[in-house]
Amino acid sequence: MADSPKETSKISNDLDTFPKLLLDHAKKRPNKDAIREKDLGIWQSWTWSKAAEEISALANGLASLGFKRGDKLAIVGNNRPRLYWGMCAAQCLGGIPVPVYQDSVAEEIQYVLDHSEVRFALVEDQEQVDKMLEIYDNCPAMETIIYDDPRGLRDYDKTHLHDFEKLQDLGREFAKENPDYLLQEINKGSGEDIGIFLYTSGTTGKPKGVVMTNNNILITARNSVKFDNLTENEEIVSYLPMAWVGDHIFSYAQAYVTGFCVNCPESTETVATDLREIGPTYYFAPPRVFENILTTVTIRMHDASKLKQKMFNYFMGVARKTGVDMLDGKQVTAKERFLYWLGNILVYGPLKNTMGFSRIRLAYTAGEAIGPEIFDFFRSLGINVKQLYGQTEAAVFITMQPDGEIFADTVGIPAPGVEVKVNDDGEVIYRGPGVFHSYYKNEESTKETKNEEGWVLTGDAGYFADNGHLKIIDRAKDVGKFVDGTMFAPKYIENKLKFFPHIKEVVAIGDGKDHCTAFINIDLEAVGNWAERNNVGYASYQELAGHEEVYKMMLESIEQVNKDLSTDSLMSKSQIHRFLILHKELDPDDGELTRTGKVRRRIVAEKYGVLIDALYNGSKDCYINTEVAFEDGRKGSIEATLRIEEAETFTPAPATKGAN
Amino acid sequence: MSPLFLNALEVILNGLMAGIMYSLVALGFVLIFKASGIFNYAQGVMALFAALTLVGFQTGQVPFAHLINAMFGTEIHHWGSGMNTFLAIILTMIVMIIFAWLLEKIVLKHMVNQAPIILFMTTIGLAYFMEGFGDLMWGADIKTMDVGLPSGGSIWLEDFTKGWAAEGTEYYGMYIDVLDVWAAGIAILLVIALTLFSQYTKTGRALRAVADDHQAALTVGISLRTIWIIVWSLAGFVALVAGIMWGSKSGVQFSLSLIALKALPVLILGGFTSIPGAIIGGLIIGVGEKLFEFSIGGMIGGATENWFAYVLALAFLMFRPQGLFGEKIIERV
Amino acid sequence: MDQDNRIGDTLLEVKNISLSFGGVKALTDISFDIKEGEIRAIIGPNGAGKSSMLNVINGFYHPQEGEVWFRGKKREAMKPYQVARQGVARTFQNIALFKGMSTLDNLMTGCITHMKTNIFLQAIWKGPAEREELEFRERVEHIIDFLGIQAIRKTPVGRLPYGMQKRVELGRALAAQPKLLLLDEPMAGMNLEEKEDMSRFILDVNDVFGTTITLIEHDIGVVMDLSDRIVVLDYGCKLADGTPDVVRNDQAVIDAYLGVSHDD
Amino acid sequence: MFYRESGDFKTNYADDQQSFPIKLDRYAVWILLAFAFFVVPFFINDYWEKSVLVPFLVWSMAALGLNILTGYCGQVSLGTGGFMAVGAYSCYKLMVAFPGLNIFFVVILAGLITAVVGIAFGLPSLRIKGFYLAVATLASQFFLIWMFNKIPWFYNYSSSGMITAPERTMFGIAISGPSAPSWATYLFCLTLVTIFAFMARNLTRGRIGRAWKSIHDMDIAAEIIGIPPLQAKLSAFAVSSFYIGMSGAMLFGVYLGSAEPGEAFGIDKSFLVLFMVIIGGLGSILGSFLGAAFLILVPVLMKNIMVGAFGWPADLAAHLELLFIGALIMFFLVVEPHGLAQLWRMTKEKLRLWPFPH
Repeated sequence: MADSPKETSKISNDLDTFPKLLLDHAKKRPNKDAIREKDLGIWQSWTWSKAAEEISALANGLASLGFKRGDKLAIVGNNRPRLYWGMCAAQCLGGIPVPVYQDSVAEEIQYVLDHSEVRFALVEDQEQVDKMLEIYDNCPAMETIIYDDPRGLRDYDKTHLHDFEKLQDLGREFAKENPDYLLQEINKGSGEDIGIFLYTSGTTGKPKGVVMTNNNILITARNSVKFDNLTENEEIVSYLPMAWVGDHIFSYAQAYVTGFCVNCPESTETVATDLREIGPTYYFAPPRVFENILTTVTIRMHDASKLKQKMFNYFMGVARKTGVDMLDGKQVTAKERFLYWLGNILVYGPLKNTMGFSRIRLAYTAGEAIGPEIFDFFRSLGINVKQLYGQTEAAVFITMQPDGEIFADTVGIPAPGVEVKVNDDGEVIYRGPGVFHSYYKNEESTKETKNEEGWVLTGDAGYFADNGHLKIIDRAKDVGKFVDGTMFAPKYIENKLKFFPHIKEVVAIGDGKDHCTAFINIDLEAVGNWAERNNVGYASYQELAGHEEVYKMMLESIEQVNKDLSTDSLMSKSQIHRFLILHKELDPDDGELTRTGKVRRRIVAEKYGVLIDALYNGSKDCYINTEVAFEDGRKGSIEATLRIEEAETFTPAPATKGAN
Repeated sequence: MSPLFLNALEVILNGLMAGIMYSLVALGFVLIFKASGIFNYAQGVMALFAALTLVGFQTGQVPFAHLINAMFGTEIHHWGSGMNTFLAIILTMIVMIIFAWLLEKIVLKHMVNQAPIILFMTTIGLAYFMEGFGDLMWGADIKTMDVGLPSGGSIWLEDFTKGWAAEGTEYYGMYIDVLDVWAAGIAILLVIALTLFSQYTKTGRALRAVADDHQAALTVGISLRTIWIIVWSLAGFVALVAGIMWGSKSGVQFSLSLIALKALPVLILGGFTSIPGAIIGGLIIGVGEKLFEFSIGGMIGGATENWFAYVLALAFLMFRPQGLFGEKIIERV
Repeated sequence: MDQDNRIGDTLLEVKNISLSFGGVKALTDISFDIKEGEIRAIIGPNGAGKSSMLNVINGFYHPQEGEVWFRGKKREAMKPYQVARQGVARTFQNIALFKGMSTLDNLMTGCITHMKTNIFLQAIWKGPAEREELEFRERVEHIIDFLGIQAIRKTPVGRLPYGMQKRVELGRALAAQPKLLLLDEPMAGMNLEEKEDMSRFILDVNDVFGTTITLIEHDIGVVMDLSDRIVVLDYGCKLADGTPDVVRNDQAVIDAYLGVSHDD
Repeated sequence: MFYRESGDFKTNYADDQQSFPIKLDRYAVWILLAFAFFVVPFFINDYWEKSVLVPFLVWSMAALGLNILTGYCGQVSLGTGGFMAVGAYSCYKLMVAFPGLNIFFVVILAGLITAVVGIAFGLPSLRIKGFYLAVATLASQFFLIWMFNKIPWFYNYSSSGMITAPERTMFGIAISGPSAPSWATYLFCLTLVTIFAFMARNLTRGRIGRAWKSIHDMDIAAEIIGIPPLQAKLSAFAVSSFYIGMSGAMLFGVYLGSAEPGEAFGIDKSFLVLFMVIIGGLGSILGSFLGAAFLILVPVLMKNIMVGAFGWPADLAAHLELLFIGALIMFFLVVEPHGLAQLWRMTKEKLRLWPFPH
C-alpha cells in the first residue's frame, strides 16, 4: 500500500488491465454502446461511460463490504451485463473474478468456490442464490452473496445477501466519502497481476483452476484483434457460458480492447430470435451450433413448394461452386459472379437474414472438427466462418486460419506470437504470451503441463500438413494402436461419421484389436424426419434404431467413410469392419458422455463390454440389458437384442496427397 | 262513418295487402336463416331474377342476347315465339333449383363455420352477382309481367262501400287492387303449404331438425349440404312467387330487388326464425307505414314509406332487442 | 410467512346478499368479508353460486337484496366498468381474452382504466399520448417478465395454448393494478405442472404486489394450500367460513362434499 | 425476400411501438408518399384526376371511417351513404354561409357536424347488436336521404333540389367549383387523406383503439375490465362519422361539384363502402386503401377494356361489372375473408421468412 502519490493520481498510460481500458473507453467513446441486454422487450443499452459508472458504483460497493486486493469474486449466472460488470469491478479492486458454469449442480460449484477460497459471490437470481445458500456452510471463506434479480427473494434471510442495486447505492455513498479510493486501486493494478481464474470443466477428475494474468488475456486479445482487423464497430451476441475461456476472450477481453458492443440475450430460449434481431458482425459458435442451423434449414426447406426447393437447390449449387472462391478472393467468371449476385437476392441474402447473419463479418468455430459440408455451406453463403484451435491454458488462441487460407480439415497457422510444434510423441505443444500462469494450488499439474521453457502440452495428437496448417487427429491419450502397431485414432473416424446428419454419436473401437468396429447412435430428429417422410412407423427410439432401412442407411455412410479412409495411408487400417446401432442414446445422465457431450470411452467400454465382444466374435446379434436414469431421477433398465452388420472395406489406394 | 275513418280503413286494408307482400319476401329470408343461419340479403334479387326469367321465357327472349350481339356482331333478340305461362313457371322453377345447386357447390360449401356477418356479406355479393347476371341474361329494360292474374281496383268493393259514408259527404268507395287480394290469397296458401311441408314430409322434418340443432341433425345422418340445396330451392320458389306478385303489380325492374330491404325491418319485428313472425311483422310494417304516410307524411313532405319501416324497427329494437318472437338474451360471463 | 403483517383491514364486505334470476334463487343471504392482502377462496360444488358471487362482487349481477361494502364505504349500484375503475379486476372461467389482439395488446388493454389522454391527443400521438403509451408499455413489460411470457409478447392470443392463455389473462388483470383480484377457476383444465406454475404466480402476486385475491377453484388441495380463509357455498347458501383447517373439519362441508347429491 | 431485418433492433419502446417497426416498410411508405406528393402533381391530367385518383382518395376516406366502426369496433353499419350525405350537405351549407372560409376547414367542420349526427344514430348501438344494429343503421340511411330530399332548407330552396358547390379556395387556389385545377383538387384530397390516415392509425393503435377492439372481440369482458361500452361505441361512431362526413364533403365539394342525395348517397354507396372495407380487410388501415383502390380501379379498368377496347355498349359493360364485382366479393369471402390486407400480411410474412415456407 505504499505507493508513491504521483503514481496513483493519474490513469496509467499503458492500458494493461481491464479497469484501465474501461476508463479509457469511457473517455474516448463515452456515448458508444458498450453492452446491451434484451430485457423488458427492448435492448436496454449502456454506453461506455454509463457502464464505467455502474462498474465504479459496484466496485465501491464491494470495497465498502471489505473486498480487498486478492479477494475472489465468484460469478454465477447467464450472460448478463451486471455479471460482466462484476468481473471488471473485482479487477478494479485488484480482486480476481472466478466465473462458474451456471448450470453446475451445487456440489460442483462448492468444489470450485471452496478451492478458490471465494469470499464474495455475484449471482444471477433466486435459483443461484439457493445453490449458494446450500453450500454456504461448506465454504468457510464465503461471506457475501450479491444477487442481480431480487424476484422471489423477499422473504430470504438477508444476513449474507445483498441486492445488486442496493450495493451500488452503498458504493456511491462510499465513493462520496472516499472519492479517490477506486482510482488509486485501479492504478495499482498491472499486467502482471492475476486477472482471472478459469476452471476447466475437465473430462476426468476435479476441475482445475487456470490462473491467468491480465497480460495473458489482454496481449492475446490484442493480437487476435489485429489478426482479424476487429474494430469498435463489431456487435457480438454473448450466449456461451461466462466461465468458458472463449466467452471471456470474445465477449469481455476483445470488447475491452476494441470497445465493441456485447449483446446479452433475454433468456436461453430466445437466443435464436435475439441473435436475429441484433445481427452480429462477429460471432463464435461451436460446430454443433452450425450443424443445428444447417439441419433446421434443411428441414424447413423440405416443407417448401417444389419450385422453391428447386430454386434453393440450384442456387446453393451455384454458391458451392462460386461462393467459397469469392470469399477466398479467387477469380471467378462474370457469369458465375452474376449468378451468385442473383442467388444472393433470391436465396443467400434472405437465408442469412433469417439466421441473423446478414451483417456478419467474421465467425469462428472451434472445440471440435466441423463437417466439411457444414463449413462450406456457411462459407459459400458468404459468411466468413473460420476455424481456430485453442484451449483454456492458451487463453484460446493456438492456431487460427488467416483470411484466404481456409480449409475444413485443418485448423490454421500459429496465432500471432505463438509458437507451435509437434513433439516426438506426436503431441502438439505451444508457447506464447497467452500461456497460463499456473493451475491454482496445483503445482504438480502445472509442471506436468508446462515445462520450464514455457512449452505447454495440448494433449492433442496432430501434424502439420504440407501447406503449413495444423491438422488435429485426436486426443493424444485416446490415440491407440492396433495389434499390428498401426495408429488408431478413434475420434478421427468418429468425426468423419458424425458429419452425416442422421448419425448423432459414434464410438469407434480398435485399440488393441486387429481391426476397427463401431457403435452408432442415430440422430432422432433427422432419422425421425426421414421416417415421417417415408411413412416408416415407429413407437420408440429403440424400434427406429433397429429398423432395417435405418441399418441400410448407416451401412451406406460407413462404407463411404471406409472408401474415404482407404485413400489415406495413415488411416486406411482404420476402416470399420462391423458395426451396430445402439438401442439408446448415449446420455450424460448415465455417465456415458461428459456434460459437454464428449464420449467417456472407459465407461462405455465397461458398460457395453458384451457388445464389443460380440463385434469381434462374429455373432449376428447380441442381447444387452442396460441401466438408465430417467429425467426425474428414477432408475430403470432397458433391454434389447442388437443386430450386428458387416461393412465392406476397401483395399488401400495409393495415397493422394494434400486432398484438403 | 266519416270519410276520414273510411279512408283510414282503406289505408289499413291497403297496408295489410302491402304487408303481405313484404311477408312474402321475409318468408324466404326466414326459411334460409332457420336452416343455415345465413341472412340472405339476395332474397329480393332472387325475386327479381325469377321474375326476369319468367318474363324472358314467356316472351321468348334469347338469353344473353346483348352479350352475344356485342361479341359476334349479330342482331338477335327473340326466338320465334313465346311460351305458355305454366310451362314458363315450371322452367323458371327449374332454373331456380339449378341456381341453388350451383350456389351450394361453388360458394356455400366453403362457408361452413364462417361468422354470420361474413355469410351476410357473401349474400350481398350474391345479390350484386345475380343482378348483373339477370340483367346480362335478359336485359335491364323494364318489362311488364302478365301471368293472367286480374288486376286493377275492385269495382265490386267500391260499389259495396260507397254507401258507408255518412250522408252529405263525398265518398267514392274503397279502393283495393284485386291483384293485392290475389297476392294475399296466394301468400296464405304458400304459408299453409310450407307449414304442411315442414310438418308432414320427411324433408320438412329434416329441415326443422337442422334449424333446431345443426350438430344433432348431422348425427342422425342428414346431409347438411342437401338440406341447403333444398332450402335455397324453396327460397327460390318463394322468390318466384314474390317476383310474380311484385312483377305483376309494378313491372319487372331493378327496384324490385329493393323490396329485400323492406323485408329487413319486417324480420326485425318478427324475429329471424319465426314464420308467423314474418307474417305479422310484414302486416305491422305494411299497415304502419301506410297509416303514417296517410296521417303525418303529408305534413312533412311525403314519401315517408322510404324510412318509416326502419325507424319503426329501430324504435322497436330499443325496447325489445331480441325482436317480437325472439328469446330474451341472458348475458353470461 | 408473516401473516399478521401481510393481512390488513377489511377491503370488501358483502352483507346478506340474495340474488335470483326469474324466481330461481342463485344466492341466499350470503355474508362474508375479504381482508386486505389475504387470499380468500370461495369453494363449493357445481351450481353452488360461486361464479354468481364473483359477478355480484364485480357488479355484473345486481343482487335483489344485500349490500356490498368496499373500502369502508357502501357501494351503490354500479356498472361493471365502474367497479373495475375502483380497483377490482378479474379473470374468467372460460377465458375471455381479446382474441384478435396480441399478448402485449391484451395486457395494455388491462391498463386502460389508468390511461388518461383524450382522443385528440391520441390522434396526434406525438407528445402526451405517446409518453403515456410508453410509460404503460414499460409497466406491462414488468408483468410480462413477472409471468415469464416474453416469448409470446407479440403473438395473437388466439394462437396460444390454453395454459398460456390463462396466464395472459392473469397478466391482463394484473395490468389493471387491482386492489382486489378475482380469479374464476384459474386452474381449470390445467395439468399438474401448469397448476403448480399458476399457484406460484398467485402466491407471488399476493406477495410481491400485495394484491388481495379472491379465487374460485375446484381443486380442493390447491385451495387449501393457497388460501388464508375459505368460504364454502352450497345451493347458494353459505355452509362454512374460516381458515383451511376450520373448513376441512367442518361437518357440514364434509357432508356436502361427500354427499351423493352433487358430483363434480 | 427483400427484408433484411437482422440488425434492426430496438433499444427503446418508442422505436418498438412505431407504426412501421420494420425499416424497409418505413422507407417504402416514405418513398410512396414522396412520390404521391412531389411527382404525381406534375403529371396529373383531368382524366386521372376525375376517374382514378380523386375518387380513390375520397372513397379511401369513407372506407377508413367505416373500417373504424365496423372493422375495429365491430359495429356493422349500412348507413354510410346517409352520413356522407350529412357531410356533403354540411359542406354545402357552410360554403354558402361562410364564403370566405378556407375549404380545408369547411371539410373538417362538415366532418365534425357528421360526427355529432353519428353519435345520435349510434346511441341505439348500446342495446342493439349484430344484424339488428346493421338493419337499424338502415334507418339513418333512409331517413337522412329522405330528409335532404324533402326539407328545402338543406338545398337552399333551389328549384332542382340539387346542391351545387360554389368555388372555394385555399391559399388562393380554387379547390371546388368547375375551374379548380386537377393538381389542386388532387393535392387537397391527398393531404387530407394522408393526415387523417395517420391519425386513424394513431387512434387505432393506442388506448382508444384497444377499447374499440376489445368491444369488437368480447364486449362483456371489455366492460368488466373497465371499458365503458357506451363511451367506446359512441367514440367509434363519432370518429367513423367524422371521416365519412369528410369524405362526403370531399365527394360533393371537390369531386362531383353537385349532388342529388338519392343518386350520390344512396344505399348502394353504403354497400360500396362496405365492400371496400371487406375486400380491403376489416380492422386494417392499409385495407381501407386497398379496398378503395380495388373497387375504384376495377370498374375503370373493365370499362376501359369493354367499352374502350371492344366497343361494347356501356349498359352491357355495367351489367358485367356488377356481375364481376358480386363474384369477386363472394370469391374474397370464400377464399380470404380478411381481405386484401390479410393477403398482403401473408405475403409479407412469406417474404420475411423467405426462402422458408413458414
